[in-house]
Amino acid sequence: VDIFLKYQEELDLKHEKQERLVKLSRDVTIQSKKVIFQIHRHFDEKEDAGENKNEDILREAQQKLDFIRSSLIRKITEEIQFEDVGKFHKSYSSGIQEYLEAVMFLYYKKNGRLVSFAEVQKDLIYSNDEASSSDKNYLKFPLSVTDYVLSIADLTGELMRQAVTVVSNGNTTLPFLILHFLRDVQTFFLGLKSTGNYSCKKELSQKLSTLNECVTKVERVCFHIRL
Amino acid sequence: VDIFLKYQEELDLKHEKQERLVKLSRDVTIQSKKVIFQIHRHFDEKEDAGENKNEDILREAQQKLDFIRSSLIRKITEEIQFEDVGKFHKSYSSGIQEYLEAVMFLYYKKNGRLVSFAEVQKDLIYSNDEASSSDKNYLKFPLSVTDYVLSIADLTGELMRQAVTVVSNGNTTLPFLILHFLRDVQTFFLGLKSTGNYSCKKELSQKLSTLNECVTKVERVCFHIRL
Amino acid sequence: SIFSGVRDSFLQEHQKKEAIRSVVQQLENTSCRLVTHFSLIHQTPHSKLAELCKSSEPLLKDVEQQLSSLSGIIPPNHYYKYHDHWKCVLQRVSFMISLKAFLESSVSGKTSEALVTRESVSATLGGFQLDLEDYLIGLLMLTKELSRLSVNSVILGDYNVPVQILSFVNELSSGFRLLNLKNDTLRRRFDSLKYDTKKVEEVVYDMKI
Amino acid sequence: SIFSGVRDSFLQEHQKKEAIRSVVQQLENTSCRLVTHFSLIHQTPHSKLAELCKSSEPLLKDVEQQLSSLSGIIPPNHYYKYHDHWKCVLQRVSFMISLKAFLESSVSGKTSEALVTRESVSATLGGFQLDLEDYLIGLLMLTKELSRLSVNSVILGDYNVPVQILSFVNELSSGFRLLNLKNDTLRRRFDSLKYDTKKVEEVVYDMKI
Amino acid sequence: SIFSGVRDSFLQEHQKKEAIRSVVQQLENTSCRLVTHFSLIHQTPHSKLAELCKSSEPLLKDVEQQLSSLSGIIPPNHYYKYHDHWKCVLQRVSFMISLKAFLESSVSGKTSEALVTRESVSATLGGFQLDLEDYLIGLLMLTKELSRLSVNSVILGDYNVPVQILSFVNELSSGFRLLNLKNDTLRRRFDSLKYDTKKVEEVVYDMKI
Amino acid sequence: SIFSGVRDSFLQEHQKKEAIRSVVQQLENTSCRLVTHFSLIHQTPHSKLAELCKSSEPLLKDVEQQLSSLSGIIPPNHYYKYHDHWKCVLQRVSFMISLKAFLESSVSGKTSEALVTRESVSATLGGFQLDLEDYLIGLLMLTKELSRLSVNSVILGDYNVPVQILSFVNELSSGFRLLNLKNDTLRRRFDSLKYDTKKVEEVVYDMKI
Repeated sequence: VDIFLKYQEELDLKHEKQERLVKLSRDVTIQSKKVIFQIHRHFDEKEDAGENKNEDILREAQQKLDFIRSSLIRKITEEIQFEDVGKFHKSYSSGIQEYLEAVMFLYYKKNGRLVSFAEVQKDLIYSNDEASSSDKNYLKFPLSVTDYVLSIADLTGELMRQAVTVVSNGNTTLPFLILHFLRDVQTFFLGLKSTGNYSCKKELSQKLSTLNECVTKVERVCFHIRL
Repeated sequence: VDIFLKYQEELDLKHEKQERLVKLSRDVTIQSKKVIFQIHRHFDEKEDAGENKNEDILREAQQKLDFIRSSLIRKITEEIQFEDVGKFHKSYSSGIQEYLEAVMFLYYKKNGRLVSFAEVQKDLIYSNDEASSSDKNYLKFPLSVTDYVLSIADLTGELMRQAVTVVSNGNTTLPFLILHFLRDVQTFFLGLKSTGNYSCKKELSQKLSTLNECVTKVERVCFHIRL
Repeated sequence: SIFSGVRDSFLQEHQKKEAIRSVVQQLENTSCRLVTHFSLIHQTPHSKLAELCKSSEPLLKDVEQQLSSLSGIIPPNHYYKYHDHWKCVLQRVSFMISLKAFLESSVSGKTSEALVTRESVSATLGGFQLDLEDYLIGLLMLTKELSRLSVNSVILGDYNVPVQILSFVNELSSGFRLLNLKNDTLRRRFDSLKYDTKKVEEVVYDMKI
Repeated sequence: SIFSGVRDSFLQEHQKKEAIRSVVQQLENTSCRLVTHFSLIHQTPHSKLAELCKSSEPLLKDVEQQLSSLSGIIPPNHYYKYHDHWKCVLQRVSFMISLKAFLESSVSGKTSEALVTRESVSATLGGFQLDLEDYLIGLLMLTKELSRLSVNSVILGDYNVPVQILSFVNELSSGFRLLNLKNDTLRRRFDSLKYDTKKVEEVVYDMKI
Repeated sequence: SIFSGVRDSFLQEHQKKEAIRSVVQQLENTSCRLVTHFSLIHQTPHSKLAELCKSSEPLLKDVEQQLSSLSGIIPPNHYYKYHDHWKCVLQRVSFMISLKAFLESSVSGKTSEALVTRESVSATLGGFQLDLEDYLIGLLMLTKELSRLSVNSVILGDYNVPVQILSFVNELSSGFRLLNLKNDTLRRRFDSLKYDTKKVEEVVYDMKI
Repeated sequence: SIFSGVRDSFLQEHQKKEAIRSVVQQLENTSCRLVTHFSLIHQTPHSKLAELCKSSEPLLKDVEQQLSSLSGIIPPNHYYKYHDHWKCVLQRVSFMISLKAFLESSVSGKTSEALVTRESVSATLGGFQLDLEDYLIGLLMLTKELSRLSVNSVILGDYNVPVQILSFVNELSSGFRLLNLKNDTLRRRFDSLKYDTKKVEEVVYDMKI
């Protein structure tokens, strides 16, 4: 029976770590959603609201994302640094996806294109200030390609909402840009499907069908502009 | 639009009547369940607990059933006396089934056999003391054969429980009688099934499978007695 | 024995249901033909609508006859025991009859006759009993069809029809708002009435501009 | 037009399905009567089992005839198109035939004939095609029934039957374990075979004690 | 023993299913590439549609070849036993072929060729058997795509296409209404045809205004 | 482009999963053979159990080899990324190894070796990582099997075995009670441990009488 005491300890440690990660992940989700709403508010303004004000809002959003990264996600990274990749993935992936969506949304707003996987991953490498681990002077969050891809699908929902909003403010250019971008994403997802039995088949299929709906909605918007 | 005022009244009256019937039906269910528990308590006693005490309990159960009949079910009958049969059936059928189960259980306990449909229906005819309806001097609750049959299936569950209880009190005769009865019911249900696409197919199928389980359980009880 | 009597009741019940099912299937075929017939309204100019309505009457006669067979099977006061069997088809037929009434009033200009009453539908059905909720659901199916008709009337150049539809749909809406609906089928369909009304309003608004 | 041809196909298809459904319903009634008939084994002493089996044969003749009508309706090559219609009833009938074989071997003592083959079941069905999985599911239904019979044999005082059943069920178990079952219906039912076996073992165990 | 024979059957069955699955997976990849290819119609001006159709033909050749491999695996008479494996992908491919036919007729102006027949689809598939319902579901997928195309044609400035689409969709609608659909997949998809038609009507309406 | 890099990652991932699936399928076949092998314990007298255990070792060697292939595919520190693929089969193999250990201790009388540790199971698997929960589930499968063995040992006349089993199962129960289980698979299986224990107690009680 003694051996079960060891098992007890191992199970308890795992459950506790899961619990902490789930909590951190939830915080990441909440904070990231706030950033997304903030950017949306920005689009609610008239296009000519003044460059300065817009820049302020974007800068603020960027600061919040920096904070999420340097505090919450860093804590997650520390929790899992000595763990097998994937062991706790389920506990934190929903938060990470929301974070990625916010990053992508802001980046699109600033640069009009998609942020690359490498760029997002680069931001999630931390210098390690703990003396103990002298052999490795940095900490790296193990970003999953699947999370990155699923976040792209979520991003399209935000952009669709944006297209609908700006048109009622008289902006008739942006919806066409967004439509173009969404179609690229659509083609990419269709391409993924035809490379075969890709991972996370079911999730991707769901996302693809909501993506198709988003495209259709933006098409309606563009149709009414054109008429 | 005036015509909709009439529709409004008709709908409201129907909903209110449904509401009253559902409440009455619930009361019937609760009271009937109490009767069933009471009879069960009776079986919990040792077989030699004394004729008198047993008779008291059965008499009390009978009185309670009489009360349900003369008050609650009578009220239901009055509610639906001028209505189409079936219009409100869904609202009160669960209560009636529970009542029938209690009647059958008590009757089985007293006479060792199943009470007939005609006997139960006979008890649900009331003298009409309202002067207005001079052409019809009685009120009849429209008992449905389906409700009667479904209640038989429920009865087998009570008898199974009884078989398990009495054996632990040393009664080794009753389980065999009950087994015999349950098998008759089982044959009857199987026969119903083979008469073709009978009504309430799904409900009966469910009841039949729990009935089969009851039979199997009583068989186990008899098996252990025999060994 | 006790059991054999019950078994006989079940057998009779079974036979009655089979008879009902058979008539209802015929009804469904006829109602299908009615729907096909009236689906032409979206391509028919206003001047020919009267003819379209007229030529639907033989089908309605068939419905009447089939319902009369049905009445012969149902025992007195047992309408609701078997209601589930014909509920759907009756809603659809009621929808068709109220559509016909609307179209005829649109042609004749007698707007007071646009909304057919439940009694009147039941009369067209040869007096077959029509549950209030089934009649109301038929009306909600009608508003959905009319919202589509308002669009197609414009395509056909009949600019008066959408205005008639809007007035009719508004009247129905105020009627339905009087009812205390529970959370059931009727309620859900009523919610889509709001959407249909909005659509018609947009069409009339677009025409004004 | 294209669609009038399609319509004809649909009508024919519909009629074929109705014809199949009608025969299958008769089959279901007969199979129900078979099940009712064999449900008596739990109350029948061993000495009367031969008679019980014998008297089931007219019903099996009915099954054969009904399957022959069915064969007349199914176009060649379309067995699997409509398979779902008769799958269940055929599994049950196959179960009944294998139960009969087991009982007869139990009476005669010829244990080598306890397990009936698929070919033999199909022959009893007048040569009607029997899918391998349906036959196997029939066998798994049999083990469930036999586990119950092992209990009731003891009640009837037939102490030899549970031992025969245990040996038969063990044979079946090792047979099924040879198959590499996927996660499907068959697999799930096979899991209940383990449970049935355990129950028979406990009966034999209780008798030993 | 009986079971070693059963085991062999199971192994063969398993291998056959694996072989089918493997070919069907290739088919799915090709059909996915077809869908991706034709998803470009929403961004392609009318003048370039002929080219887009032309360049899809190598992919259709691949489909034909893969279906020919599939035919080699399915034993005669067992089409419907494994039908569920390729049903979906065949519906999608049939949809693609009927989309191509519509687009080509739109370019050439031969409206009589807009609707491709089942025989013609089957011929494009190298004669592979195509179930009637699968062909029809393919057509219903087409109307959904066309309702979207009617919107995008306006964006591209091709104002004639929505009118062609409306006429085609109306033709299909009347065709489908001829069929007496039961409450199954086809029926549910048919309901969405009504919705698609409505959308195309609104597009044509918006253009009129 | 941004997208093409992602697509390559997905393709590689896909290939890795296919490779894993293929090895896991082999593992499943071997584990199936192991289960069939050890299912004989219920019919094998105690004197022959040592032999039965011995002759299972070539199969365990196969498992070891297949797991070694598996290790070659999984990148370092990515065990849990693909854990779902082999979880089930590993639980079953772990169950088999702990069953073997129990049987050997029962034969040799060294009760201290009845319960094999996780490290020891992992060693038998050639050092392949074994998740704690999978090991524990394997133990719960073992207690279920042993409760059945206790019945069959009595049938075989091995009256000592049930006593050994009871002592072992009691030890396991107190062990499991130490764990703080969440409402998951482990918890549900642990609930059935109580039932198994009761069954063994009844057997031992019956023997005492």
